[in-house]
Amino acid sequence: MNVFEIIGNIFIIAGVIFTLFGVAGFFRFQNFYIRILVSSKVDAVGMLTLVVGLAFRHGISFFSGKLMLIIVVLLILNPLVSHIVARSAYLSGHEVNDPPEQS
Amino acid sequence: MDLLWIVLWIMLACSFIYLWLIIRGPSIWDRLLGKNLIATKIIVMILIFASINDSAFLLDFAIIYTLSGFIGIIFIALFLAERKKRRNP
Amino acid sequence: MIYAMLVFWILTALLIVKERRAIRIILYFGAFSFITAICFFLLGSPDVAMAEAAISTFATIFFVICVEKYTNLQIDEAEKASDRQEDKKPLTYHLKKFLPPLGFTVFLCALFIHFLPDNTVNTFLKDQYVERFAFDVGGENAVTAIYLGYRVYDTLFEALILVITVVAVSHMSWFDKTSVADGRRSDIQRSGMAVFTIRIIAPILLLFGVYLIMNGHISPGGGFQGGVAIASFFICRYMIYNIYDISIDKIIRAEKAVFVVAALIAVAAIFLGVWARVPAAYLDLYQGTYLLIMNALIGVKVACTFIVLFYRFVAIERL
Amino acid sequence: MNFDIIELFCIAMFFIAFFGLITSKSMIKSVVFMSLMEMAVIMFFLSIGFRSGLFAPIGVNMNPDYVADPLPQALMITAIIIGLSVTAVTLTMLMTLFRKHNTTDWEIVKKKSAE
Amino acid sequence: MLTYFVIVPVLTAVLLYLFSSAKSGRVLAILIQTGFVGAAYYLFTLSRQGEIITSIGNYGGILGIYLRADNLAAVFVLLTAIFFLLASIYSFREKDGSMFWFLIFIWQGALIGLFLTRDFFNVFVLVEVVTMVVAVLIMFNRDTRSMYDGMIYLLVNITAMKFFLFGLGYLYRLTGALDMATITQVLSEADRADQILPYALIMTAVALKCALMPLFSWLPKAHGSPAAPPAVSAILSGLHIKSGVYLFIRFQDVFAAVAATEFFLVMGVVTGIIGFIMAMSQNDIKLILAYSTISQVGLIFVALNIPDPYSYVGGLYHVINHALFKGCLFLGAGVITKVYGTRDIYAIRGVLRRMPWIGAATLMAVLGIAGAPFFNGSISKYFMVAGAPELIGWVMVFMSLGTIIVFIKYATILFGSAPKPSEKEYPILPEQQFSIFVLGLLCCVTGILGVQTIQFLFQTTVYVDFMGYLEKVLIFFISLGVGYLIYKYFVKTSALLRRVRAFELGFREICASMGVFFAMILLAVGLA
Repeated sequence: MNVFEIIGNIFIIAGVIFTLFGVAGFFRFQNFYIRILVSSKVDAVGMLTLVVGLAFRHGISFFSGKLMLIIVVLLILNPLVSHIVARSAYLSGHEVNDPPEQS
Repeated sequence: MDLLWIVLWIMLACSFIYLWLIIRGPSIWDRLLGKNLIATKIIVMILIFASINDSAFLLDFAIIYTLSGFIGIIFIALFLAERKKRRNP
Repeated sequence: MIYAMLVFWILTALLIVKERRAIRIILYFGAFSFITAICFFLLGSPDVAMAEAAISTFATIFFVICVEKYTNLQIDEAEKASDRQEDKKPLTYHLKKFLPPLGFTVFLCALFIHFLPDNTVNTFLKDQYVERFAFDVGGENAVTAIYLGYRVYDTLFEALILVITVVAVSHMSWFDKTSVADGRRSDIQRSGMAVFTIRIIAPILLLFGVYLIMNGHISPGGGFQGGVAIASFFICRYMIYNIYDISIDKIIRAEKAVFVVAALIAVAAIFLGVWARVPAAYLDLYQGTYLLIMNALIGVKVACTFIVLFYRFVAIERL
Repeated sequence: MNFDIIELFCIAMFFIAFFGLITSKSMIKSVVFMSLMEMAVIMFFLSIGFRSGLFAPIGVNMNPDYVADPLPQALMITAIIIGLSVTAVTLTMLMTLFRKHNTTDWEIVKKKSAE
Repeated sequence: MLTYFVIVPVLTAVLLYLFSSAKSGRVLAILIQTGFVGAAYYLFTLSRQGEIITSIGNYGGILGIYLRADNLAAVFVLLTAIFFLLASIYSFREKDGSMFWFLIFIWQGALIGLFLTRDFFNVFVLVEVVTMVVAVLIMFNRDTRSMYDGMIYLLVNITAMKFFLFGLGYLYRLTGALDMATITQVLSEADRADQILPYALIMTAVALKCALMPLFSWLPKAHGSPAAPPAVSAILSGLHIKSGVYLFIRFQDVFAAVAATEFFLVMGVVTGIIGFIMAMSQNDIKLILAYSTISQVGLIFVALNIPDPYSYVGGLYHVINHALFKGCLFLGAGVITKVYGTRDIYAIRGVLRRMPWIGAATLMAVLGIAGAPFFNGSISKYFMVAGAPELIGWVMVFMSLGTIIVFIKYATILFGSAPKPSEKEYPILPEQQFSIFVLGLLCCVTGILGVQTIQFLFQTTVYVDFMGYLEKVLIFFISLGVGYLIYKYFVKTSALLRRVRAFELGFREICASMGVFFAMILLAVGLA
């Protein structure tokens, strides 16, 4: 087991912990806006860390290059999705404080 | 190898938990959020799977999955933003 | 792994059965497609999984436009009211309603399982394909080799179905105009952040589609998947500019022309059995060129089809 | 009996979809269930001869014992494309019918069409 | 060589859509159709010397797709070519031209592909193509009713093809092949228990294509859809339904070990009887013809499932005859409804006087379908009954009695005094008269030269026993009399029939009946 792999494993474990925090956040909060903040932000971080860990495990190779591309795409798209969902909820009149509308 | 398999199963468990978010709701946005979260979990699972098999071409699938899945969700969310206006114009 | 995923799969389907509200059904359907794609992937078929992942986006978008534009508009309130009424009714009412079809289905299922054949899998054709495709058709992807080489006849009809679909979708709809290139903007309010980010993503998508097409014969992917990815680029384009400036008429004609060219090339290269007459020294070159050209043509064709379908549906949304 | 578990899942899905088809009133639901039925069949095709540890049929000089069957995959790409075309055409018809009858309920549409 | 019979129409279709104006396009279309008849005839003469097999790509083994033209396939191709030529002549001035020709040519190509192919998955793909094309053609004029009909047609057929695909999966797992000849060979050595499930699944789909009994309800909707172009209804009823019969014949051969002939014989009888009862009850002339198609398909199924060469040939000949007279009737009905502006059978009178040519052709077709002596129906019915056991023979006579009643009802539109022509007279186009009259004449010719035609088409020498034929003539006249009495005192006044008329299954019920049929066939084969 070389250094890269150890670093990778540490990253992966960190990512898993972040992801689990995201799950906890989803249980902890009931309001949609808080939930989207907690879940998706923590989730995005956890996911990125995990992928970085995977890239470390493989060292410098074609595989890692492709993983980098995926990291870029995820980095751009994942927050965007959260943003769009929250925005469209807000625009269509999902009240910030009230109990959520049934639909 | 063992670590990756454990992570794989944890991710699977997470996606099952998020299925609960999709089921319970209560609003449609929660469901969209749940769909998004499941998608991310599945992408991680694909990546880990590709890493276990050490085959780079499986990553192509992850890329197209990410791109098209997220674009679909974004389009739906953009589209649903107009609901209120459409209902009472 | 695959079994856990399949449990997930069945659960989503049961959700769809249970649900009454149309828009939720569509969301569940989206999740269902995601899970289907990963199951395909785990079954060792990345090509099919890619096709499913790329296509499910389009399917979900079509469904959402259809549902949001129509079923929600007037019936939503009535639907809610009837939902509430249904919920109030006693359990026996629901049982009476659902027990006969459920019993019938279970009966059929039991019959099916009773007569399940218990033969071993016959791998006669598989062995031959896996051993010979590299010589007969070339490339490294056996799936591409089969659908562009051995069974290109089927693929032509599949492309033909797409042609018919385009014609049908533009003919069947009450909304007659085939061309919506009037430069009007959609009502959807744009978000600056979304526009900015999608601008970064869109070229990646386009590039990736081209990559899938070009590498179709040596890695998973190919004409269909790449074509759909390129068409997704146009979804991005639509989300950035919110504008209908694509001349659908021209795309329809281009699609048909591409189909003709692809059919002629297939006839010339495969139906006449040319590959058997090509000198061995040039066989690799010939096969590589053929696969590349066919993948590209099919990619363009599929992309055209999906662009037309997407713009048709979005144009309906605008009405 | 010599069947595998994936096959049972596919059969279950097939009949869930069948149940949906014979009970759902809404046209949209019918279209969705047709899709589910198709997915069940596609899954079944891909599971033919599958056991864990098989790889995708991509590469040179492969041993048939270690790769998945390429033929069903090639066929199923066709089936998926056909499925989407059918969905698109059906949804277009559905919207046109909705415009005429203002409903997507099978019974009401049938009654109104007969007039 | 055979691939060109499929590729040429398809490419023609797309090129016509791309490059032509409406006028030159239709002239070109007719020319190509004419040439195609010649090519089909050439293929037929070739196939008389032996089976023609084309391997696509020459890949060796069963790796590629094979097309084959044996005698049966060649006859069907010839029939398709002739039929499409006449239908094209009929709809020479169809509006929305380029679109119409595009769909018609694709339909033709796909149907011929269906007749020629030897590959199971190819069958699936082609059936999907055909289904899509037909759905669009049914809805060609986009009115409300035909929209619903087309949607039902599309959804039901696609759902049935899911059953087919599932069965194909089991078949592939069992045999490891998709080629019909290879599968036949493997299945003849395989365990019978393994074949039951694929057989049941595939036959459910095929039976739906042929509109056997519990699965018939989509057919009148599709074939009798009021606004569909008459040529489309004619091709659907005359030819398209035969693609199902053709597949049935093929698949019965493939699954020789489990083929449930008795089951299909019984289903054929039930279909025939219910079909003519439904047809009797209708008042819409297109719907009468559509339901009568169901009863005729039932008759054909009975004949094909009797293990006797005479009945088999009679059934095949009836397939062709049915194409001829049903095509003639549907095309005629198209003109008649246009001229009279109504589809109500009691409102139309005096067609013979108003449109002598079309009236005469319709009369010939009616005589043909009723089995009058010297018309084609009588020959095929004679052979069907000649090979059948006593009991089934009488059942068939009963079924043709039903047909006679239905067509007595239909023939009433021919006689009587024509109403005064209204101001906006619909012009009776000469090309429409021509194609209808040719079809009517063919009914007569294939009747008089029946034995020779059978020999020419199927290379089977058959003999008509003079006394037996005379007996059939006698039976015909007796049933004509009985039929007239029943028509006069029962059909016209019955309240029961009025209730039958309103009977119509929705989509969910059709799906459920698909399940019922599946269970029935599974039990019939499994318990045998």
